[in-house]
Order: sequence, then structure tokens, then C-alpha cells
Amino acid sequence: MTHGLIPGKVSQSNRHLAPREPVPAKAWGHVATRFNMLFGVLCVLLFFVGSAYAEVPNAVPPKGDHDGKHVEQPIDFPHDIHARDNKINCMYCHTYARRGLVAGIPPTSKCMGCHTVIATDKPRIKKLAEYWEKGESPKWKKVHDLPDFVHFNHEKHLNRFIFNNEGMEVERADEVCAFCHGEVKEMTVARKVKPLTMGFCRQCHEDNNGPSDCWKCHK
Amino acid sequence: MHTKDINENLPWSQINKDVMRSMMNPRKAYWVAIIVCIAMISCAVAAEVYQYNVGMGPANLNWPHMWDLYIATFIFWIGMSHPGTLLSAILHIIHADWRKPIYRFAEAMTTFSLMTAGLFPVIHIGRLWNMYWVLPYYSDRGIWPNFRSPLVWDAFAISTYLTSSALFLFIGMIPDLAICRDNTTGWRRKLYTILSLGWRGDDRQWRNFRRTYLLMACFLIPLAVSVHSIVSSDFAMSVMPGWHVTTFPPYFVAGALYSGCAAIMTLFICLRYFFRLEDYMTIPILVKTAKLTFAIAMVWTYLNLIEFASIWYGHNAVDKELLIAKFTGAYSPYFWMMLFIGSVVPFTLASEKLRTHLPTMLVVSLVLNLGMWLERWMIVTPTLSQGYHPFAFDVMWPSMIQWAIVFGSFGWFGLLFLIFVKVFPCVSMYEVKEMCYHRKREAMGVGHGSHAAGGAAGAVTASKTDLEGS
Amino acid sequence: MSTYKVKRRDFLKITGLTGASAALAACDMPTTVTLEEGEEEVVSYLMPEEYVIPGIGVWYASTCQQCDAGCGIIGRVREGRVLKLEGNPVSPINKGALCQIGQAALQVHYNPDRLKQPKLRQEGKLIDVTWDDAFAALKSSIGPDSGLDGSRIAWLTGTVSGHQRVLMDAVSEAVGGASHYAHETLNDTVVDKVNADVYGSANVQYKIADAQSILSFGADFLSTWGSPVHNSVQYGQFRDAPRGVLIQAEPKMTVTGGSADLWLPVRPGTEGTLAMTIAAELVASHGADATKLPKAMADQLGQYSLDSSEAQTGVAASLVKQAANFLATRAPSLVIAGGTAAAHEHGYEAVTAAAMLNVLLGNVGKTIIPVADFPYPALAPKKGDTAQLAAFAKKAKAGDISVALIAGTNPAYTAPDQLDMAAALSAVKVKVAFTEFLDETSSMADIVLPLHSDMESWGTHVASYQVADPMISLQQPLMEPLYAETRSLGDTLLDVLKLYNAEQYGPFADYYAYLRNVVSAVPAVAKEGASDEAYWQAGLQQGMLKVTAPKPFPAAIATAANDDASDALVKSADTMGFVLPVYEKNKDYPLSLIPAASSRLGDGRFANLPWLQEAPDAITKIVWNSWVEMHPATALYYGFKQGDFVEVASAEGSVKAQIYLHKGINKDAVAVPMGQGHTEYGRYATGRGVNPLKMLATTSDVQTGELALCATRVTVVSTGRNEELVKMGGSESQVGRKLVGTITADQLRRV
Amino acid sequence: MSLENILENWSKYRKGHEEGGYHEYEHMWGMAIDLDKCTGCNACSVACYAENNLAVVGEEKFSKGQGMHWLRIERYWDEPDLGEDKVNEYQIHGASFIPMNCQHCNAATCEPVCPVAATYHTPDGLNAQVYNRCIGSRYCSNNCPYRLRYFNFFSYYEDSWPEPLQMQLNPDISVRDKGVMEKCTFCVQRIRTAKDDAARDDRRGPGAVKDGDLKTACQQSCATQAIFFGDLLDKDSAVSKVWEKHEVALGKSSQNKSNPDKRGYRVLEGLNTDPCVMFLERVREV
Repeated sequence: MTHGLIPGKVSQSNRHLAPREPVPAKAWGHVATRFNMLFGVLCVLLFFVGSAYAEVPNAVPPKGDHDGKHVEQPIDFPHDIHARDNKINCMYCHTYARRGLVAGIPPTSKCMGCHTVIATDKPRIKKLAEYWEKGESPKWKKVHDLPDFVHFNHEKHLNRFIFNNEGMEVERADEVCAFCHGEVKEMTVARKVKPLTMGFCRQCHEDNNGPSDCWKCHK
Repeated sequence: MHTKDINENLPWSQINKDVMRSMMNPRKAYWVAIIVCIAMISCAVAAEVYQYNVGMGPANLNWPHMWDLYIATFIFWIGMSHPGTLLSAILHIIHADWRKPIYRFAEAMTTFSLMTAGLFPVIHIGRLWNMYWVLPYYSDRGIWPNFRSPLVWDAFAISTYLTSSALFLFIGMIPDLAICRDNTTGWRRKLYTILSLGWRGDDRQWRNFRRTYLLMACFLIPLAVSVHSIVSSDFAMSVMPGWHVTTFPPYFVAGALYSGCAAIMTLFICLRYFFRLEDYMTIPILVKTAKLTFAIAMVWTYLNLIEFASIWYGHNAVDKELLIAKFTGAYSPYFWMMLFIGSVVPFTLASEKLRTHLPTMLVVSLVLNLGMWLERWMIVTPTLSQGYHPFAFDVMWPSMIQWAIVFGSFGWFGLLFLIFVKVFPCVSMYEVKEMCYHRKREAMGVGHGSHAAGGAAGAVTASKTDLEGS
Repeated sequence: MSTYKVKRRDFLKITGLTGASAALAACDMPTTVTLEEGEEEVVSYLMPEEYVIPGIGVWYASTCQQCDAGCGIIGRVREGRVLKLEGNPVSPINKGALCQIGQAALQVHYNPDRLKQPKLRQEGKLIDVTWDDAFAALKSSIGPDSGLDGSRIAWLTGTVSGHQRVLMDAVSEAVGGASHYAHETLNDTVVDKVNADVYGSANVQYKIADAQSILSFGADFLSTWGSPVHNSVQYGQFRDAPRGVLIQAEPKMTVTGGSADLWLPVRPGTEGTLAMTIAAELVASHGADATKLPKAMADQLGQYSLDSSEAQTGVAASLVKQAANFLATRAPSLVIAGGTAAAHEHGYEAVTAAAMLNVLLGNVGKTIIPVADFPYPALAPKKGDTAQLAAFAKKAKAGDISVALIAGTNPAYTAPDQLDMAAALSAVKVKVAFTEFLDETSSMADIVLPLHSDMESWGTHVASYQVADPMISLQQPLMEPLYAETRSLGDTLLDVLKLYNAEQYGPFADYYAYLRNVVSAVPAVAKEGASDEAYWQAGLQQGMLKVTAPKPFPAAIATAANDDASDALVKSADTMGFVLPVYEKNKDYPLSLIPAASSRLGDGRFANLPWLQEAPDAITKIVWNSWVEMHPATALYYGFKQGDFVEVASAEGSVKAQIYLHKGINKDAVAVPMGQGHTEYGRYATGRGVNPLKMLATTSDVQTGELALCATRVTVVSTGRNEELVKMGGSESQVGRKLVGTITADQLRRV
Repeated sequence: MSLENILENWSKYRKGHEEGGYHEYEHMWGMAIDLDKCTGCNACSVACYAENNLAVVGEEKFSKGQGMHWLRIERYWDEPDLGEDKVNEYQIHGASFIPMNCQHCNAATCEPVCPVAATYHTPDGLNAQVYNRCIGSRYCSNNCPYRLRYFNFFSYYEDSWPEPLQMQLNPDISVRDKGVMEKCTFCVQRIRTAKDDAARDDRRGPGAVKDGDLKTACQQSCATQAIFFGDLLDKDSAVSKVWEKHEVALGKSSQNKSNPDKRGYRVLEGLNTDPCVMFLERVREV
């Protein structure tokens, strides 16, 4: 049997775990109407517990967690050094994200843009340089994968949550990316920490009044 | 030959003995039958496994023939399930007590044919590993089945009908199970002890038992009728010529009872012969069943004529062309065969000579079943082969894959039934006793009293003493 | 659809590396679905252009190479793969449309049976070798030190134009006078000659859109004749109000016939008679001026009456009357002839007779415009035909050819057995095949050089049918080559030339460089003051280079033909002592065979494209196979039923196929479509159906010597087998349900 | 996400039809095909194969009627409307061609019968088929009077695109697996791309996509311009002009024409399926 179009194969989200971000009050009534009361209760608790850091305006982050495995990459790219320590915006490298369907892996030329001068002595950079000499780009492995019948559009989501979002600064893009990709800036090689199941998506679309037309994502 | 439904002087111990005997020590023939059934099933399984791996293509399904034998046979088995209810529930309520010796296996038939029917939707679905999406369950995807779709109604109707008829069968068996419990040893005793739910046969139990039984019966009748009406709406709800017919619900129900009664006659004769139950499944009862079948056959014929007439005098040219195609087109031989079997053959049931001749009845009942199966096929396929759009006219013949699975379904039914008759009493002992009791009182000129509880109580106590005696 | 106008073409070169892997990763196969992290690779570019965004298609302009109509195409490129071809909106030829064959060019490129490796014949077998070895072999056979007399070398190609032709000629010259034979089964040799004789120019523009009534003799101008897409575009306008009326006279219904208002089932070979009858009718009943005609013909008109023609042509007199009436009353009219009308022993006369109708109706210069030859003769198409193939065969058999360079043609398949190509080719010592596939011909070759597909190579082309001001169509690669061991024809020709003339051709690294350089050769007037670079970029964006011609361009001849074409006409009419054949019955072979040009498979070169194999034939709706078309009455006479397997036998050979019955064919004709019956052409074509060309008699047109395709008589014998045809759809009738609504034109006019 | 909202949506769509359309439609994509211009050349069909990853099934499966052709050109020999009771000896008026693709009915008969709601009506008036939701009961196809739905009887992809043919597959469209129903989508991927482009220059919501922003694959390839495609809600779009000119309106089961030169009609519209594809009658001089 082939797994072609079988959502059943999608690993189910364990969405009863406590979400990281607090749920703002306005979301409460919205959520309670939903069937899943357990989840509702959790939200209320969390709301009272509250939490430390500010949240993305006009957005209810998706809920759910996933324990992704470590993926061997040709080069162990340190997201933490770039995004956390050096405060480089996600979209500086993943520049296609705001222009098209896929975020895309930055072209090797982009890496070399900096790394012809910066940290050229580091082993990983050396490795990168080798690729560059050979005129190849590293064969990166996909970490966040969706079934082929799902057509996710980065551009639209970034517009909704960042560029067309009142009171949201582009500097904080990473918080929006974290909705689906987790706190990548805390990782070296990216790990999949969100379920990215249909339930995960629909939940968020409900909370943020996203489209509910099947043919938006499935074609 | 005796004219009475049953010899009321039959000693109750005899009844127990006979019925018990039918359950014990299977003979060689039984094991052969079992093996045959298993062989049939394995054909189907092989075919299904292949179909599962390759797709629906090998079944010769095509554009526009998206449905074929699977659905036809599905309806056939659903139909088979009806007379059980008819006998046990309807006849029960109208106090037709000749049903008593034969309703038990009829009910069993109901349950098992439903279990067989239930397989076909699964088999015919293109991606059966997703079959469960038809059921309304909460998923985090937040999508639900389409409650407007007759197929979803089917899912509900059939599952309800299956559970309730199984329940009905079981409840009706409790007193007999108690008798079995008291007369067996080893695993059987253990089994019956559990199943008979501590039946002691005291008055309170009897009273509750009666009520429950009656309640179930009343509940089951509308259910049975609605089930096949809903199945018929798979077609009646569509727009296709030959399917979009208002008379379909009654037509389907009639057809269902028809095929079912025929099946009952078949099993009746087999059981009577193999288990030597001549004293219980008597010729007069067979005759009554035959008369019933004949009546239903006429209703069915009538409904057919109505359909033809309403199409012929209606203004829908497309429907008319389809009807003509049915009579003259590629499938016409089978259509004529169905009409002949369905409307002409039953007249053999009208002749006293023939309907008392068991071999003939066996053949006739089998033929009637074939006819009813053809009917279902002739409902499904011709419409698909000639719908609204001429470019999609086509003639298609089912492949071996389909035949194998249809064939195997009979094996599956047979297997379940064979197991049943050896594990459970296929004749209701306590009801037969009741029957004898009443007949005797009638013979003695004692009118019906409040017979139910008293009679039953008597029956049980009597049976108890008998058992002690033996 | 986001269409990015592209400035430069380097990006493919850079990202091409990831192209293949990208393709494999990005292709949406259900089996590639995986949610395990790290199962799939992601596309990552090395150094992409600004406008390249993963997931968004970029459109590049090029030129369709499936036939010589030269339609402009744009191809959608994503992640280094070309995904979809569409018509180029700015192309004056196809105005953004594209036919099914053009669409299927993708499957030529991605075809699983494409040659990946050069082959050399060793001990009678073709062995895979590297390109260098193969080229070395080529060098040793035609190189400077091969010591071969150049005249013993011959090109055998299809229709070639543009700089491929220039380089071929250069090679011929370099090796010392090699001869060049071009072969196309479906050609217009006869029509061109008639046009030259009657209108004074072989190049004629048919202004279909401007006509109010069109009479076409056998020319399936909507799908297989002339420039089909261009004609179809015009046909669309032709049907706009005021609605033109189309009359089609042909023995077997073609796509064009299917759309005709009036379809005349003319008996094969009597098209000329029909034309003359209509001329006579025009003169008799509609006061047309017979003196416009050359005397030789005018005198003959008397012989043609409606009744005599009915007996001859099998077309009911009433229909002929109606046709003449339409032509007379719906001016301007247009008469086209070609295809099956020209494919007879007296095809030339038939086409001339049709042309005379244009003269009689005064269409010349209005709807039919003779234009000058292409201003740059070196680039002009060298049109192929079967006469040249015959010449080649003759010379080869005489042993006068020791090296044959074969490109873009497949004579071993298309040539009638009578020509005995097998013998001819085996008489050639070294056969070099420049090809993308191993077909009947290239599998006989000694050196097989695998070419880039049209999606991978550069090129320039000149359409065989001039639709507007002359232009050079540009063909540019839409993606990186799939295979390392293939080369483009242009590059190979350059390499050969470098062997002979290093200082002239040495400077050009590759064919691209050569073409880029050519631009500067285009006279400044054509560039309208633009710089070379700008001119080139514009060319790339539009897929064509405008080359304004010496003025006045078309006008010159048109007027001439208009005023007094007489001298030209008289010449033509008299030189041939105008005779039209009489249809005589043949006892042993009662039926005429029509090897029908297929709108899907052409002359067979597209039979290896699955899309086209599965695309139903327009008229019969049959797929994947060959069939025999026959009129029900004929079938009744011989006792055949739909689906019968019959043997169609001529004196020269026979084929077996299933019968399809319809009333769209003359009763004295049977039609067998071309295209199937390949013995060697990849998995989709090999061993499928039959090839009617093999059984043709080598009768040829008297005037031009071109093979007469429809001149073969056959008999049909049952084989006793009957099966259901593999066709799309059930009922052939609408059984009274309104699916295709039809109204009469007078209803339309009554407002 | 809840049961209510789904039921409510359905009721809207249903109610919508009687009221002449779901009242919150953003677009109502529709088509008009001029049969007088259609030459039956089949370019549109092949274009559809190329654009929508249609499987080539091969002769044997095709002969069984298991082929996939979302857009099929039908050819009929008779012309009932021409009042030709007399049988002609020859096919003197040519053949009758009609391209049939999914009619995207507003009261689609296929939608209510799908047990899992895999086929439904989108807010832009499309009759959607969600492959990954389909369980293959094939009821929709049985209930489609036009028979325009095609079923994956096999895992066609296994042998339809031998290496490297699969490189041509369009990544915007899923390749369908066995057991799934499929049909013409009006090139929804192009519609979505056009929407995205519209959003880029701040056109959103109803009427965001303007006429001419997109062409379907079939329309694009049609040389005679026989196919019009566009938004029926946009009164200025070419397609709605054609509908208007020929007096065909949505939400009716029969059109009453002011006079016969209004050539518009919809196939089998008497069944009240309310198709979004309109045809212009073929004209013949007789």
C-alpha cells in the first residue's frame, strides 16, 4: 500500500500538552466554544498562570509540540550563533520566505557573502568553502516536511503576521517563525518541534480567522 | 403426511433431546461443509488482497461503471436480513405461532447476512484504509462526514440494525441457553453459563423477558423497514435515470422480504434434512412459508409493473430509453431472467403438490434467490451503462476478481451459520414447548387464557421435571 | 501566472547543477511523501539570479521545433526544470496558441527512450561509446584527412532552415561539394510549383480571416497542412460575424472537414474535375468572366457540367451548385488546394485548376497574396519532399554515396517499400545519424550522435510559411542538458567546421557564441537603431529577430499578379497542355488508399510521445492504434462490420487493421492513418499499429515528380476477426439530447 | 472547525443556489465555449494533460474505459437540432465537436452524495475535489449526469512517468494515487497564483482577480479562441459579456431567449444542475 494521500499517516499532534505562549483573554471565549474542553481548560489555567515575555500582536499562536529527531546535515549550521548571538533576522538568509511559497535554503553565495572574511578558520566554514570551490551547494536535508498534497505558502503567512500586522516589527520576525518552527534560535541544526499536522494548522486558522477552504492548501 | 403444524403430544424431554442432539457431535458432512466454506472465503480473501494492492482496476470497474457487483451483492445481503425480523418480530406480534420452530435460524440468518453485507462497502471503497472517515468522530482536523450523503445514512442504519438484531437474537435465546447450560459439560457449559445470564426461569424473569422481547420486536420492525428504505435511497436520492425512482423504498423492502423468505425455505429444508428435525420443521410450516413467499412475490411483481408503467407513461425520455435498453440491450437476458424468476417461478409455490415436495422446493427457493440477486445487479448496472450523457454509454462485464469476492461472501455467510447451528440451538425449545402446550389446550377445548406467562412458566417447570427424569 | 521578462540567460548555467536533483526532490510523486525529517533533500542554489524564486515559474521564449511552422513558444521553468510550454503571445504566427503536438514537445525532451550515449557500429552491433570516440569516428570519415571525395558525402535531412542550414551548407562546401537531400513525407512541393507558376511566387499568404467563403481542396489547413496554428487563429476570426462559410472538398474527412459547413466527399483524384465544374458553374450561373482564365482552360470549361461531374467526382450536383453559389455570393472568397488534392498523378493540374478559381473569383491580391522569397536565401528553409529522397536512393544504390549524414528524417520508416531504402542505405558505407532517438533509420546507422533536445539547444529558424514581415525565430535552451554525452546539432556542425576552417570558426566557443555573433551581421536597418546587445536581448525576450526586408516587400508581386497575371497563367496552363484525369475503376484494386496525415502523430515522428498516443484522433476518437476508415455503404457491400480486422492490400504490400465506419469518407476510398507501425522507435511507438506508407505505389505527380501519396489502389479482405475498437466514448449519436446545439445560419441572420 | 460551522456552510451553499449563488462568493469562475469555433483539434486536452499531471494509462487500460481525460472532445455524427430526419448519404455538414470538462455546477449533484465531503463548493464558485480526503466511494461519478469525473483505478503514477518523464510533473498539483476521484479544477493552481499576485498589489477579497489575470491551460492553447474563462460576478469580464449577450443566466433550469440568434445554452441544464460552463451553438449553412 502506498502512503500517497493518506492524512492518517500524519503523526497525530499531542495537542493536550501545555502550549508555551499564554493565551490572551479575547481568545478565551472563542476557544471555549470548541469541542475539546480539556484544551479549553488548559488555556484558562495558562491564562491565569500568565508568562514573562511579550507576544505577537493580533495573533493566537498554534498549539502543539513534537519531539523531532536530530537530522544529520552536511554542515552543522549553528542557528543559535546566527539568530540568537548575532541577532540576524531569519529572513536575511531565508529570503524567499516573504516572496514565495517556500522559505528556501539560502544560496551558498549568501553564506560566502560573509564567510569569505568572517570566521574563515572554523572547520565548518572551511567545509563550506570547499563546496564553494567545487561550485556545488551542500545537499541539505529537509527538516520541516509536509506531504506533497499540502501547499503551504510562506509569503501569505508572513504578510498576515508581520508585514500587514499592526504593531508588529520586522525585527521580531523570529517569534512568528517560531509559531511553526519552534525556537530555532536556540538550536544549532534545526529540529522539528511542532507537529505540523492538519489539526495543528486548522487550530491556528480557526483562532486567527484563517481561510477554511480546503482548496487553499490542498490542490 | 400430517396436516398439523406440529405434533402437540411431543414430550418436552423429546424436544430438548432432539434439539440438543442437533447441536452435538458434528458428522463428517459438517466438517466437509466447513472446509468448503473456508475454501470459498479464501478465494475472496485472495482477490481482495490483490485488489487492495493494485486498485479497483482489476475488478473491471471503469468509467462510467463505477459500481457493480459489490454494491449489488451488498443490497442482496441486506435484503436477506429482513425475513428474520419479519418472522420473529412481526409474526410474533400478530401471534402467528407457526413461526416458533423456525424463527431462531431465521434470526441468525438476519444477523449473519448483515455481517456479510457490512463487508461490501469496505471492499468496494477505493481507499478502504480510510473507511473510518465515514463515521462521525471528533478529530483534530475538525472535519466531519457529509451528513447529506445516503452512504453515511447507510453506515448508521446498518450498524444500528446489526446491533439490535444481534441483541434480539441473543435475548430470544436466553431460556434455551439456560437449558443447554443444564444439559452440557465442559467448555459448552462454561459458555452457556455466561451467556444465559443466570436464568432461573422464575416468574419475574419471565415477565421481564417477555416485555423486553416484545419491546425489541416493536423496535425492530420500523428499523428493518427503514434500513432497506435507506439503502434504496442510495439510488433514489441520485439523479440518474432508473435510480431516481420514488417507488424504490417499498420495492427494495419487498424484494428484501422476497429473497429472505426464499433463503429461509432453503435453510428450512437443509436443516430439516440434515438434523432430522422433521418433527419441528414440518411440511405444513413449510407450506405456510411458501404461501407467505408467494404473496410477497406478487407484491414485488406489482411494484415492478408500477415502475415500468410510471416510466412508460411519464415524460422522461431518458428514463424511457433506459427501460427499453433494459428490455433489449446488452443486459436484457439477465433482465428477462430476473423477471421470469421473480414473477413466474413463484407460481410453483401456489401448487399444493409442488410446495409439499421438498426437493422441488429446495430448487425453487435457490432459483428465487438467484433471481433476487439478478434483480439487484439489474438495478445497479444498466443505469450506469446508459445514463444521461451518450458519450459515456458503455457495456461492462465484471471480472473474476468481483466474482471471486461475491462467491466468497456466500462462504463467509455459510461458515457463520454452520458455526451457529452447532453452538446454539437452531430451534427455539421453549417456544416449541409453548406451541405444543397451546395446541394441546386448544385440542382439549380449553380456550386461550392469559397464556403467555402461565404457559411459559408451565413450560419451564415441566422441562425442569423432565430433565430431572432423564 | 507570474511571467518574468528575462534579461539574461546565465542563470540556468549556474543553477543547472541543482536542476536534476531539484527535479527529483520536487516532483510530486505520492511515493515521495514523507514526514520523517531528513528523508528528502531540499533545493539550494549556488548563486541564483535575483528573479529566481523557488516555487515560482519563470517563462522563457523560444521556438517550437515539432514542425516547420515555427510557432513561438514560452516555457515555464521552475527549479531548473521546464514544466509547461505555451504559445508565445507576441509571435505573429501562433498569437499565443499552441497545438497538441507543440505541447508534447516536452515529452520529446523528457522521453525515457532518448539516446543518452553515442553509439558506434562494431561487428554489426551498435556499441555505446563516449562522445569523443564517436566524434573521432565522424572525423575519420568526413574529416580533412579522411581523403574522401566530398561529392561522395550527402546530407539527408528533413526540412532545415536558419543557421543550422547555413552550417550544413558550410560543411558540405568544406568537405568539397557534398549534396543535400531533404525529405518530408508531408510536403507542398506540388502546391509551391503551382503557386510559382500561377501567382509568380512559391510563397503565398492565405488570408483566411479576410475571406467570407473558403473552398479548400484536400488541404487540412486547421491541423496538418501549411501553418496549422496560424490558420486556426485566422479561422477563429473567420467565424466571427459576418460569419464566413467553409467548404471542404476531400475524399476523407479531416479536422478541417469536420468543421466545414459544406463537406464535399470528392472521389480521390477527381478534385481537378470538381474545381473545373465549379468554374464552369460560376461562369454559367454567376456571370464570372471566363476570359480571366488562360485560353487553354477557358476552352475546356464547356466539357464540365454538373451531371457529368457528379458521375466523375461522386459529389451530388446540388452540393456543387450550392458551393459555387457560396463562392459567388460571399466575396471575398478564397480557394485553397493541397494535401490529398495534390497527391495524385495529376495533382499539379488539380491544384492549378483550384488556383484558377482564385483568378476567376478575383481573389489574387485580396485573400491570396504572393510574397517574395525570404530576404536571406541562405537562411530560408530547404524544404524536403520525397522526390529528393528518391534521388538520394537512386544515387546511393548506384554506389555514389559513401557517407550519409542523416538528421531530422526517418526515411527507413516513411519511404515506400518500392523505393527500397534498406538497400539504398546499406549501399552507403558510413551512415552518420544526428538524432535524439533510435528510430528505424538511425538504428541502421554506423555512427549515432545523440543530440540535445529542442529544450536544450540554441537555434534559429525561418518558418516555411511566411505569415507576415520576414523574421528569424530564435530557439533558446529552456533548461540544462539532461545528459552529459549529448550535443546540440549546431555545436557538432561547428566542431566539424573547425576541423576544416579553424581561423574562421575557431573563435566561436560554441553555437551560442556563433549565433550571438551573427546578430551583428544583421543589417542596421533591421535593428531600427538598437545596439547589437539590445537587439539580441529583445530577440531573446520575444523569441524572434525582426529582419525588415528590402521594401516594398510583399506588395511587389501581389500587384503584378493582380493586374495581369495572364502571362504567368498562360505559361502554366499551356506548358502542360492542361489535362485532367478521368477516374477509371480498377477490377483487382477497387478502392483508393488514402494514407491520412495524422493530426496527432504527423508522418510518424510523434508516435513516441505518450500524450499524443493517448490523445484520441479527432474524427474517429481512436487511440494508441491504427485503423481503416470506410464508408458504411462500402462496408455493407463487402460485408464488413465495425471492428472487423481487415487486410488492406495494394499491389506493393498490405496492412492489417480494424475497420471504423463513418460517412465522412468517399465510398470509393479507404483511409489508413500515418504514424503507427514503427519497428524501432522506443517503448511507446514500437510494434503498435501499421504503416500505410510502406504499401504505396511509387506513382508520382507528372509535373513535379513528387510521390503521389493518394494514387495507390487497394483491395480489402476480411480476416474474420472482430474486436471492439480502442476508442474514447460510447454513443456516436446524441440520441436526441441537446449536447452539441446546432442552428442554421439563416436563423442566426434573422434578427 | 466545529460541527455547526460545517453544517452552516453547507446550508449556505444550498440556500445560495436558489438565491442565484452563495451570497458571499468572492468570484464565480465560469466558462463559455463557442462550438462554432471549436475545430476539435484536441490541443486543449493535451494542454490539460501537461498542466494537471494527468496520467497516461496506455492502450489496455484505455480500452477498458479507465483512461483519464479531464477535458475530452466529444464527436457526434448526428445533428438533431438541424431537423434532419432524412439520413444523408454523406456527412455533408461535417462532424459535431464539443469539449466537455467539469461543468462546475452551482447545484452540483456530485457534492451532496460524497460521504466524506471531499467534493464541495468553494467560495469562488469552484466545484472542488480534495484528493487527500477522497475515500473512493465513486458515488459522485455515478451521480454526475455528464460523467466528467475520473477515478484512479490503479496507482497510475507507478508506470505513467518513467524516468525522466516525471521531471515534467507540475509541483503545484498533487499526483493522484489509486482509489481517488479526480476531475477538471478550472486550473485552480493558476487561480490561486493569480490571487497571490493580486494580493501582492493589494487587491484582496471579492473581485480581487481581474479579468485576464489568468488563463486556464485549455483556454490558453485554443487557437480559435473558442474558450472564454473568467469571473461571472465581474460584469465587465469577457466571459460574463458572452453570457449576457447570448442571454444565459445562472440559477435557471431553462433560458428563455428573445430570439434564436442567442446561441447560448448549457448542457442538460433541465436537470437544474446550474452549470458554470455555457456553450454557444454551432452554426451551419444548410
